[in-house]
Amino acid sequence: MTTLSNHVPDPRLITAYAEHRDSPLHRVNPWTKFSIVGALVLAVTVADALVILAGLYAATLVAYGIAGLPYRRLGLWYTLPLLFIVSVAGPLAFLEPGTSIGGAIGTPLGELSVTWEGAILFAELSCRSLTVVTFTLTATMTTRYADIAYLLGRMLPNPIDQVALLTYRFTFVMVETLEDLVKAVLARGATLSEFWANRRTYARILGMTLLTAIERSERLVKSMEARGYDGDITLYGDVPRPSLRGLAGVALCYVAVVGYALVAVYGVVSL
Amino acid sequence: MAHIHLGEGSFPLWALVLWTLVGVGLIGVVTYRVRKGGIKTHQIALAGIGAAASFAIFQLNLPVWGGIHMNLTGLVGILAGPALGALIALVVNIFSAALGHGAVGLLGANTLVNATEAVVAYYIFKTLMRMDWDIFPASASAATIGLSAGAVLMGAIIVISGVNGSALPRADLTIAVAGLVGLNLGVAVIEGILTGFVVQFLASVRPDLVGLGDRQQGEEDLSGVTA
Amino acid sequence: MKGNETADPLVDLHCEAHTYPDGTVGMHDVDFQVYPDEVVALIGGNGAGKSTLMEHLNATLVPDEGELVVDGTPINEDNKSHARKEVGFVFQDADTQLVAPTVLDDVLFGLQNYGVPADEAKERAREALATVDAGYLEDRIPHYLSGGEKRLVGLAGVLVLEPSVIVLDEPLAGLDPNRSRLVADRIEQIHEEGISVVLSTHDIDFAADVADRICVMSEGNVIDEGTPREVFYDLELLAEANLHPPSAVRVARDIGLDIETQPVTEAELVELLSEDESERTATSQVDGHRTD
Amino acid sequence: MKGNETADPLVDLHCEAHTYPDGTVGMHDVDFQVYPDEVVALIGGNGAGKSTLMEHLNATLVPDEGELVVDGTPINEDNKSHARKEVGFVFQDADTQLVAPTVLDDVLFGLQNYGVPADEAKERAREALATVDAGYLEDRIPHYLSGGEKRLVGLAGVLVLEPSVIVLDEPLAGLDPNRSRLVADRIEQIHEEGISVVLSTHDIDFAADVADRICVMSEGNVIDEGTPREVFYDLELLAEANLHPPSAVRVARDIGLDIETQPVTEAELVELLSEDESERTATSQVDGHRTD
Ligand SMILES: Nc1ncnc2c1ncn2[C@@H]1O[C@H](COP(=O)(O)OP(=O)(O)OP(=O)(O)O)[C@@H](O)[C@H]1O
Ligand SMILES: Nc1ncnc2c1ncn2[C@@H]1O[C@H](COP(=O)(O)OP(=O)(O)OP(=O)(O)O)[C@@H](O)[C@H]1O
Ligand SMILES: [Mg+2]
Ligand SMILES: [Mg+2]
Repeated sequence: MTTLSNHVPDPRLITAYAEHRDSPLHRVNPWTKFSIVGALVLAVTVADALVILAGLYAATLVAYGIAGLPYRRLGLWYTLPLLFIVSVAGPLAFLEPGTSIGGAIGTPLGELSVTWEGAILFAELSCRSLTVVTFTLTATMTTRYADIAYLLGRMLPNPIDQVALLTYRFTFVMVETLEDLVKAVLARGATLSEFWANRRTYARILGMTLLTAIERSERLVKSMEARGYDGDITLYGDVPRPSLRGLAGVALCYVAVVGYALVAVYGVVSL
Repeated sequence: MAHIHLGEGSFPLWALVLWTLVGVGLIGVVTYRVRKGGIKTHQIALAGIGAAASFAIFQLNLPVWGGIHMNLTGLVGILAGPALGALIALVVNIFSAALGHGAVGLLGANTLVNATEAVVAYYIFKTLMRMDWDIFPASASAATIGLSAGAVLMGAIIVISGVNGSALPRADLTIAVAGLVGLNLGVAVIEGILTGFVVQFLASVRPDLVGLGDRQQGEEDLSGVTA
Repeated sequence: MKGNETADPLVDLHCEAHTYPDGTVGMHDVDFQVYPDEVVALIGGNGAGKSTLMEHLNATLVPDEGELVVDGTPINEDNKSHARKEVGFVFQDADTQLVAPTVLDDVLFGLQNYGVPADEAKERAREALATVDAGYLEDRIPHYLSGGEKRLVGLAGVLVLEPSVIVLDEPLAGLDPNRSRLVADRIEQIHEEGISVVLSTHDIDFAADVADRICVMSEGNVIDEGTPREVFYDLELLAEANLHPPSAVRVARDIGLDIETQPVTEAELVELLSEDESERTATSQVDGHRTD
Repeated sequence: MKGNETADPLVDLHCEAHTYPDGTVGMHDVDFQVYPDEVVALIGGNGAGKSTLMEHLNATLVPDEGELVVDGTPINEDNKSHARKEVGFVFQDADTQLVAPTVLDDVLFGLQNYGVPADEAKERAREALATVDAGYLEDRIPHYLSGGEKRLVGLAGVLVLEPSVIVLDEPLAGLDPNRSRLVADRIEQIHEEGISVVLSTHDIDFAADVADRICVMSEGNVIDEGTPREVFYDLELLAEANLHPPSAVRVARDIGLDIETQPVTEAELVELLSEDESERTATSQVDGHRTD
């Protein structure tokens, strides 16, 4: 459906890749994959050399490819994360103290130009963000729906796990409700291409979406209580512990990140 | 969440740890309060589906400035109340991060910002309605103020943390961040107005939902909706 | 077969009125019983109160004034769970009924709420899925099921709790003929296992086919009840409830079939007409003025 | 009456395939035309692709590869509004279709989108509501209407745009017999006013009753089409599509009625059997061995 954004991953597509495809990454234990997300977050936070960051980013891109996932879509999905980087790092590229690259732009505030340091900072922040974005998507697109639900149920405290499980289940239903609403107004000649002129139509679509959600939750309460719900959805499904090899891999990642941080970044340990 | 999320790796390690702790603290308090009140099925159902709706709305591209996406956090706060609003903010952030939007490491910071938006919007809305404001200005202002509070908080978080790897002095960083916050305030106004229209619409089709019906008074109700 | 009305009722509802929060009176002055081993069909126009009545049977809704007795136990705030256990409910909206991430988890949902140990629960859940021929769905995500499959899983999730009564709101809504047949067959099977069934439907032919007893609702009230034959040949009553008789009854009436064995289901009509037909064929051969 | 197939089609869809975002192929290799002045019914099991096909007719969905021509104009990104104006669409789920605070506003919605001046728009909206006998609902909140009323308002909201084709997805879903009759009557009336109608339904008897042409879908494909008589007496075809024949056909077949005028609707069956019956009565009076 064209009206839903191309720039935000459709959960249905994500799940479809996880359920219907196969690749070496699909076979990696989910706990392992999500532990590696953690290691990557730590790595991009502590690493301060562009080469290292770019290397990490390149590695996640390769993993994404090995999982058989579509690069073209990844490009579209980068739009929003990149926007966030630009909005924070964009100004810094100019303001960062250092030698300027090429000519300066005259502005009422004085001369502005991108500095080498600013450009490098920009590149670093981009690599940081996109490394984790790429690998998180790789992980969610190669982990089965039920396994993700199980991880959510295990990692979050009650009642947040309950909320998260219901959200996961009903996201699909709500996306379809929204899509139906959009279809219905388009079928009667509404144009959604301009926001301000169509603000009321937007308000109605969004209002109906929330209303549907609220009414659905009223029905959901009935159906859960009819089966004796007492505030606890426990999942009997099971995601096995990672294999020894997986564990070793994860341990190695963390050791590498911490070691690198201690030696190269903070200089706590000198070799 | 109409606006900028903090991207992965923007902050140094100590800031990541700090905001995670603050976020955990906030959610801990909310969880404690919800648990203490006895977890009612209707709260869980509403929060679960409410978060799903907010997440679904995020899939819609709003054609402003070449396209923005919003979760309508202020609206969710007004409808679901402060406690559920905060939980919804957390859950939506978890799912967003899983889709590469926002950041895994900065879940704490991003949740803090969004929960603030929901909570502030809720209380302002309550207050303005008590002052007999009309539904549209009340909800539009509440959402705008809530979102602005979030934007300012986010600016503060960035300035306090400092950008990872940047040698820029805090004073200059503040200037850069002020621009960013300003931009976000613009989006807050748009989202606020949209929220106003949505609440107005909801009030016209289901007055009971937005506290206009004869709702129970007195009892401190954690959920905004009489489900 | 007619339910055993001499036995004590499994469910005995007396409801002076049920008023919804917005002031709508959903149902009033209703006395309704479910007896062991019967299939009761509720029919009536949109808004007649069928869903409202059914949701009272397991205390999802409670009367403004009145009483619900399940298996001899009067139900109050504290023992609602007794009603919920004995009276299983399959809602019309299959999508909101499935709450867990996989089919097996969903069937386990109720058992786990009642504290059944994991191993026993899994075994029972698999059995319940097998009962509705849906064992192969075990690992599937509810989102990817078809309407009929969702309905079956919803049914399994209730069956697994071994209720003595199962209530189904519009069990065939949105299903194609084959899936309808499948669900209808499962309902008959459940009945044969000794569980009483209460269902609502707009498909009069289905009601005629499946029910031992028909309750006709109109404006929040049960205006009459009886065997399908009693109800569906009472044209005045049906008109009052904005209903039409089943197609077999219409055909029988329209062709002026005025005979004692009033047909109600298609099968009965066919049997009756076949007798006629063979008779006629015989006759016409004698008469010699027809060539079939 | 059969649509005018010698005329140019109002809608001409050619679709190699339509793939949903998650990779499901909803429909493939379909060529579908709507001619002036006909009622086409799409039948087929759940997931057969009926909704997918219908949503292509007004460019709500577009083929991966293929073409939609409406009234001689090929539709592309820039003139979708032409398709939307000419082909009105009433969605199955009335709840996601009504988006305004009052019924009148909702009917006005489309007109406003096309920039019709307020006074004229109101007049036309009231007319459209009157056409479907729903004038009295004008000031109500759509959200609180009954299912049948919502369906009528949805219909009015599309009729008011004066399309040349109206597409209805499951127009009778969830309606009681009286409301079904009302909606079915409105559909016939719309047809009489010269508007072509395309509808999908699981109610085979309704399809037999209302359609000039039946398209049978299975697995994303139109596997056959023809007059009701052609389709409903082709038992192999129906079995392939997981469908059952209408009840009149079943009864006719089961009683071994092997006659040239194959009945398809209940009315036809009744007529046929009445002839028989009077004949039989006559015969039996002669034979003297029956007392009616
Ligand atoms: N949640 C509710 N709030 C207010 N009124 C309601 C609610 N649910 C039902 N009603 C009203 O109560 C009456 C009975 O509704 P009910 O849903 O029981 O009818 P039904 O026979 O099940 O109809 P249908 O065949 O359309 O499902 C109707 O007038 C309806 O509008
Ligand atoms: N939004 C969607 N995303 C993915 N797959 C879809 C979507 N909508 C439909 N499908 C799939 O496309 C196929 C055709 O579906 P469609 O809704 O057209 O069937 P239908 O004939 O209308 O069925 P029903 O009688 O149940 O309404 C099915 O396999 C369905 O699962
Ligand atoms: Mg009902
Ligand atoms: Mg369909």
